[in-house]
Amino acid sequence: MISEALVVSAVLFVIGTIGVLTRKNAIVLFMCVELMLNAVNLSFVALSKLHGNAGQVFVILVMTVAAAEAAIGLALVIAVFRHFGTVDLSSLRLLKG
Amino acid sequence: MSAAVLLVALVAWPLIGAALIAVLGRSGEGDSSSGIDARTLALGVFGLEAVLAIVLAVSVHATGSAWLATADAAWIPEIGARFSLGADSFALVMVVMSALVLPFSLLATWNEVAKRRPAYFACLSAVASGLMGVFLARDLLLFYVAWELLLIPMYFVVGVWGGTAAPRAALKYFIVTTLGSLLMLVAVVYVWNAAGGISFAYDALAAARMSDAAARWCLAAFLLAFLVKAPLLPLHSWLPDAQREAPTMGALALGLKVSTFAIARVALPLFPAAALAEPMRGTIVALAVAGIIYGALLAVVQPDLKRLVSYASISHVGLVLLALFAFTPTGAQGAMLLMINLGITTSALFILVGIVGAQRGTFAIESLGGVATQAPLLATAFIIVTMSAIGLPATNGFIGELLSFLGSWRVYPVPTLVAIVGVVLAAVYLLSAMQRVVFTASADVRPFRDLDLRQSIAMGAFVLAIVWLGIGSAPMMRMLAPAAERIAARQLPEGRVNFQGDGPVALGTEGAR
Amino acid sequence: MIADSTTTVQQNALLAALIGLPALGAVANGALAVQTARTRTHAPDAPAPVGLASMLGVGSIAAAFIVAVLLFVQLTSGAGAVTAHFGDWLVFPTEAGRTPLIAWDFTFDRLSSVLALVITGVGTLIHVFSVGYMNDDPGFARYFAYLNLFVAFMLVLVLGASYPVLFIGWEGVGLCSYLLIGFWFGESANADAGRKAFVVNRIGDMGLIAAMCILFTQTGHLDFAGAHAGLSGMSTGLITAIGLALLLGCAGKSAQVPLYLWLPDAMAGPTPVSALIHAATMVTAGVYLVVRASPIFAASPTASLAVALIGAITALFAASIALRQWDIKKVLAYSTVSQLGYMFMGVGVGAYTAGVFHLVTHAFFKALLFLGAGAVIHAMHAAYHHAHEHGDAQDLRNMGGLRAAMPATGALMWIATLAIVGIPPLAGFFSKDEILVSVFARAMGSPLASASLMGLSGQVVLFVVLGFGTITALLTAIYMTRLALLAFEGPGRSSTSVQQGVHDAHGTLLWPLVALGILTVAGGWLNLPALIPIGPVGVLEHWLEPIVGETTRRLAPIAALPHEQELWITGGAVINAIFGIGIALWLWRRWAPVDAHHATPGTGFGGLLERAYDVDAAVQRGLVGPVLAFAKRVLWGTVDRGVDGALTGGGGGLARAAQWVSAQVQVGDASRYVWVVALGVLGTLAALAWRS
Amino acid sequence: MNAPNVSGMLMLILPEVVLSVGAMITLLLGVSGADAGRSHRAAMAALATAVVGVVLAIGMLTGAPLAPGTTFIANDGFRWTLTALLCAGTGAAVVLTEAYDRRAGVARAETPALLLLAATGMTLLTAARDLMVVFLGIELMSLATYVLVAMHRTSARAAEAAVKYFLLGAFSTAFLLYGIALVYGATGSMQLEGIGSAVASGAKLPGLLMAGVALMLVGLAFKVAAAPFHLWTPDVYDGAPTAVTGFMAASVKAAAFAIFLRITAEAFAPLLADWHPVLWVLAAATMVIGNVLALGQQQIKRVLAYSSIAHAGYLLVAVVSFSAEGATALVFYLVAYTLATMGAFAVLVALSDGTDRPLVRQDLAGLRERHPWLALAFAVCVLSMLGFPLAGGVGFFAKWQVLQAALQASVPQQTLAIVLVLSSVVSGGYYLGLIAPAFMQSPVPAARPIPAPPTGVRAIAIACAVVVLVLGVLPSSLTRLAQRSAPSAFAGGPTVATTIQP
Repeated sequence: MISEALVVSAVLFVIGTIGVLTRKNAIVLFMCVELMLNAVNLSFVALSKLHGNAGQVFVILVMTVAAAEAAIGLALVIAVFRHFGTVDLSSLRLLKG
Repeated sequence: MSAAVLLVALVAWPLIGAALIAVLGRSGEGDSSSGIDARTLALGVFGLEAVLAIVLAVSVHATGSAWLATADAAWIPEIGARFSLGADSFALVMVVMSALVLPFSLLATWNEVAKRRPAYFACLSAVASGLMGVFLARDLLLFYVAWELLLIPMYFVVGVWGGTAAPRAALKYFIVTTLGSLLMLVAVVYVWNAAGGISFAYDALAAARMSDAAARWCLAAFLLAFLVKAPLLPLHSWLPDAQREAPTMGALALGLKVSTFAIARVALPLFPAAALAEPMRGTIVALAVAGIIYGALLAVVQPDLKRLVSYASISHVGLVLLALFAFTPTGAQGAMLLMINLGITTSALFILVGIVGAQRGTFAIESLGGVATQAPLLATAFIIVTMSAIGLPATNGFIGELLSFLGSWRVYPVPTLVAIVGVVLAAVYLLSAMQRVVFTASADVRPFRDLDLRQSIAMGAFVLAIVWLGIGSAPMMRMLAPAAERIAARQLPEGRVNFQGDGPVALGTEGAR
Repeated sequence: MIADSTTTVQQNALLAALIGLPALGAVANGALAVQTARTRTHAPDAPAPVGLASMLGVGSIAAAFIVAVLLFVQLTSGAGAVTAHFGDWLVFPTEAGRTPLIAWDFTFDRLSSVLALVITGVGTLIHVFSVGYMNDDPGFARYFAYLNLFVAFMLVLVLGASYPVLFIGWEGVGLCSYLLIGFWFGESANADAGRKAFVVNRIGDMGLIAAMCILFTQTGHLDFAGAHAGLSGMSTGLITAIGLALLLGCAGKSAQVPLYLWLPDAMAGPTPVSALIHAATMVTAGVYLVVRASPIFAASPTASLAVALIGAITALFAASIALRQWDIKKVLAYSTVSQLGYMFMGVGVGAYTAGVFHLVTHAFFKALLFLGAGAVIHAMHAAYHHAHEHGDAQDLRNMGGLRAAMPATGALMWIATLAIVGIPPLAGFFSKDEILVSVFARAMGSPLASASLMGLSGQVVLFVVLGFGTITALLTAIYMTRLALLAFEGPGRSSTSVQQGVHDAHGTLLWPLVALGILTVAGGWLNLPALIPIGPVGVLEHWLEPIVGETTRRLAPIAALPHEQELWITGGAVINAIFGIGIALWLWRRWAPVDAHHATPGTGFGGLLERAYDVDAAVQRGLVGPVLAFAKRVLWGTVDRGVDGALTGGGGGLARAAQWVSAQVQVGDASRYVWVVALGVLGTLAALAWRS
Repeated sequence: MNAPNVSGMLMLILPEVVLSVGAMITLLLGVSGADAGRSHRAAMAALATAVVGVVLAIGMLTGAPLAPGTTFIANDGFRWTLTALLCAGTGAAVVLTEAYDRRAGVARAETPALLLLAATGMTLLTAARDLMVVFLGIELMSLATYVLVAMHRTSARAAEAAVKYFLLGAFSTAFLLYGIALVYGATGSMQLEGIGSAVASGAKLPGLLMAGVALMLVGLAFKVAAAPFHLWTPDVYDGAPTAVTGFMAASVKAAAFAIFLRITAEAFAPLLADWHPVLWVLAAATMVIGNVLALGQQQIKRVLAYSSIAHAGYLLVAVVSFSAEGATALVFYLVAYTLATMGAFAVLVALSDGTDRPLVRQDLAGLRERHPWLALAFAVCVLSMLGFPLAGGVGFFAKWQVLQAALQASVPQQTLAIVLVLSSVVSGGYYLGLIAPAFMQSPVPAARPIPAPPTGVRAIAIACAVVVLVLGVLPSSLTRLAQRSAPSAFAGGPTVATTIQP
């Protein structure tokens, strides 16, 4: 049961990673990162079955942090949109070289 | 004053002086701010330094022991570094020579630098401190710090007060020498670690247990640092550029033979066995000899007077290295004398070249001329200094050359022969240059100013040194002899006298055979 | 080295004065010269301090001569050699731990006494001559400063008791020669000639340094006594090497083939300089050194043969060139080279006394010839100046018939000419004859004849030397007679106004010539051969016996030469000389030259001789030019700037490469950066997976 | 697990409490009172808080012998030294950001508050011995920094930098988190100590553990900007407000290294042989890439960004050496590096004209004539980064410590040492490229007049330079401090490192 959960978690994590790698839209990218975080959460939950409840506590922590992260991230995306009129990451090329 | 106080003062005073000059100095005529003329201040700083050096020289007695004077204090106990200074006879002579060259050079170049004089002389003063540190350090970390201390102020001297291409030349100087010194830093750490990581004293480090390979690599790192700065072919190309661009005092400070001193003082004693190992020793000798000819040939075809002097000094360094790496007492003595005398002669040459160039606004040999008819004192000084650089007997330039030849012939006859050829070439380029500068009617209608009083005093001192050391340096040589024997003795395999394998040369006692 | 116990304080002081007086004169005149030049920067026409300068200059040398005579008298009175110790010079350790010294030791022995007397004696005469000759020169004081300095260094050379001290004088006279050749540096050719002299001499000096290196390495000594004592244990090969190295040095200083090139050019200096330095004293230093180092040469017949052969080649070669020179000083210059070759022949075959003898007589008559030529040039120059004409005052083609205008000079020049040609009983006859006889005697059987040089048997070499010497004597007779005829006899070839302007010298320009003329006539009495006992026989030989007697005997003939053979050679030489004079007269009557303006350069072999076999041009094209081009194009242009370019270009290239790389990687697109991160993750995972 | 009482616990996290409370007060000050002075008052409050943090940390260091910490909060010299350093850095950053923002006309109270919050996260990182605390600290620090980068709302460059930083940061945090999860799964512990002992006794799931270690290393490497995880650094440093860049380059990096060292020392020590090659490669690559790529840059901030990457490489050498000496070197180096970086950035802040136009080398031209003391301070700090003795002050001894650690490691790291010095030679090129225009060129007239730099900024620049110089002559005190500050995990000597294969 645990190993299945871990596999699912790993698959989810990889899906999220692939999303990050292939998408250019900042919001979508961020969503993919969130997916990765949640994939980890799944692992934690599964592992706490093995090792006690520390993992579950961690999940709560991660969710809290992710929420804060989301707030900041979305605010930053808005700021970018204001300046660039787009949230396509490949269009953000003021800083390079 | 005790010797220890003098040693510390020799190193510390120029740094204090640098601060004094920077804070109190005034740029000179055009500067309305309050303060003392920076040149006067600098003269005071250098002058006191020279006095300190002379007092030290007079107060110690050549007892034959390795260290004539020492000073020692805790510095960084955590890693065993000490503020430890010491002078043997060789270091002492180098200290006196450098400390005397500086104030007289300042006198001779009194008006050369016009902008930002306080900073200029502060930098030079810091250089002086670095020089003294290198000569007097008895602690490898202190030595390293002093060695690097030379670099930054010199970088500024070349870059800020140099000619149009100066920043580039200064950068090249910095990068090339840093390359060497940072690799040396690794070796310093390595040796220190191998010796237990508790002391940087030369003697303690020399006793470090290291594998042969490690010792060779470390020696290579040390030598690289020193040879880059010496400079040895093919690492030399920064020197002509830097000396060409630098103001006179900078150029001559670059020409003081710090690096070859460091080889004799630091690199060889630390790794006595590795220094004998081939192929390193042979490579250095080969490069040194190649450098003698190469520097000379390049000097022959140089259209620029200042570069010519620079290439000449590259040629001379080759001889110093050849004599040093022969590891014979005679050769070591010759190398030491060369270092001392080249410091004097090259400095004097740079000063004269600076005086001539400043008046004509160019260093192009083709455009110079007319000194002999219009400036007899300058011409006389020029002739005498040139003769010293050529190595005319009875000038200081000769004694070192002769002993170097005598000392290295035993071990390296063929390279020595090639080196002797370099002596011929020295006459070619220096006489050609002198002829062009001194013995031609000037195409320039502007009258040539002769040496003024300050310059006359300075050049008088240099000429005096050239002649006196050429004929009367026996006391100094007697003093240096134990140091020369130490340098060579460390390098000699136990019980062997002759390296060539054709049996020891039986010199016997006085008068035998 | 400790001073000889027999040397008294007074002798020490005399020796110090001998060297010190000219040196002080040099310093004083130098100060005077600087002072004059500085005054002249304000007042360009300020006169030279002729009186004071000549007093200092001549006075110091004359005083030195007196000191030399005093020392000489002491020496003749039976006192041993005077060795003065003026402190230590070089102190250094060696392998054995012993600390050798090279001391300021000077020896006034029988050999150096001869040289010192010649140097100061002839030197005084030439200094006196210079007072008149250089009278109008603005650099009068500077001239005497150099000249005095030269004498001081020359004395150091001959008095020094060790090779390094000798070397001081050796190079010091080179310096003075350099300064004096280029004395009129306003013309760059003069300064170039000076530099050439110095550089060529330095090539020779390499040999001297190398010889010192070997000697020191092998014996641990560099003083003459110690080093020569140490020879006994050395292999002949090493001794030969030392000898050959010394020969290189001597060939440089004494203008032997192939290093003779500088001497003809050295005529660019003032004529008294040519007389003193480039005829009488400095150029004979090589001969002196061979004699001084005779223990080395005596121990190596091969090296001695090389000396003799080089001397013979030089003698013949230079004499042939002298045949077709038009510049009066050039003729004399090549003549000097040739006569130096003669001296080398003498000392090469181990006839050291003969070499020194010829050195001395040559100093007399060649100084006379040069000073006479100087007087002629001075007169011609003044005449041209007076007549407002431009012409070469040194070209023989512009002269002719001068004896009428300058009877005293002409007569003295004729005496000197006959002396060098070898007409008895003038000085040159005896000294040249002795050399030829010595060569012949040794060729007939001696250690030299049984040795070999480069595979040639010594006997062959010696006969070649003898042959060359004989031909040279013939050629000498021809070109010297030609010179005298062209200059003094026949009709004048310059314009009438010039001819009328020529007057005989007087005062300081004349009486040194007279003195030299007397010496030229009487000099032969110094060392009369037993064959012609018109006075005390072999004075010089006896005098030098303690110095070179032993070494001479080591190379001496196995059997003494029968008297009749010696007579044949002597007679033959005289006939040879007279024959040469005859040829010259015959030629002179057939081909009277035209004046320099209308002359055309010679063609064919004559032209080649006129251009001195084109050796200068060949050296320039074949050696100097290529080396300079190599240094300039390859070393400077390609290698040095290449290394530098690689360094700075490498730095710049690295910066550019860095810029390019970061432009490729740091594209600004974060959606690409994530790929790099992902690849890094994969790499790290792979690395750790591989580890476990 | 020992369970200290509540007041003991509070004492252990007192600096964090102080900093976070200070942040709140700062915010409150920022929204109250008249508009003109409130941002300034807020900054002052933040500065005071930072100073209190420094004082507290020093008090802990110099006071009674440290009680053992808990299994999740350390109470050792390492923590307090770095806490003091980070609080000092934060204080400096407060002053610099205030001056910078004021010049740009965007001074607000949020900036100092965010700095304090970031500082809270950073100080937590110095203390964290539990992966949960690690995560909390990292996120607290990172989230605050994301916002700080974007604080200049009128600047498109800042916005771009912030969003890049944020997305890449979040991405890498995901890896770190996953790594934590896997390590937790393999060892059953969140505490570094527990992980360590579990690993030492042989992990039950080696594959899981290795993957976890790998992912955690990646996450940490990203935070310290080790190559090839450095790509964000030049862009973000370039776009962020200059003062914030300084804060990131100095303090954020220091905090990341603090936790990097503690995790490797306490949790992963038994696996040294496994991760050592990875970090070795990272260190070498980071040094070379940072130094070489910096050569090609024209903009000063990008040069310093690459330079900070190179320094991360040097610091990684200290980590790789994995010994008490290495830890000492790390602490020593962080102090020296923070001083030099803050000093240099203070000068850049003084030179900025209030727009977000990037500074190029030409902007430094003639600095010596305009502001001689700032020019000197700048030169000293830059030379210190170069590791030059005396003129570069303590920077030399920092390099010395790293080299010493590398060569004294149980398996000496000569190759890394040589890579270090050779890449340092390259760094001479760009460091002098910064100094040369300041001293060897004449000033070019600025497009916009640059007002005189505020006293605070000057004071920071000069103070940093002076401390650098003084420590450069007398490094003993700092050396002793750094020696005392090695994490207790190394107390047992270098035995942990014996498993490295050369």
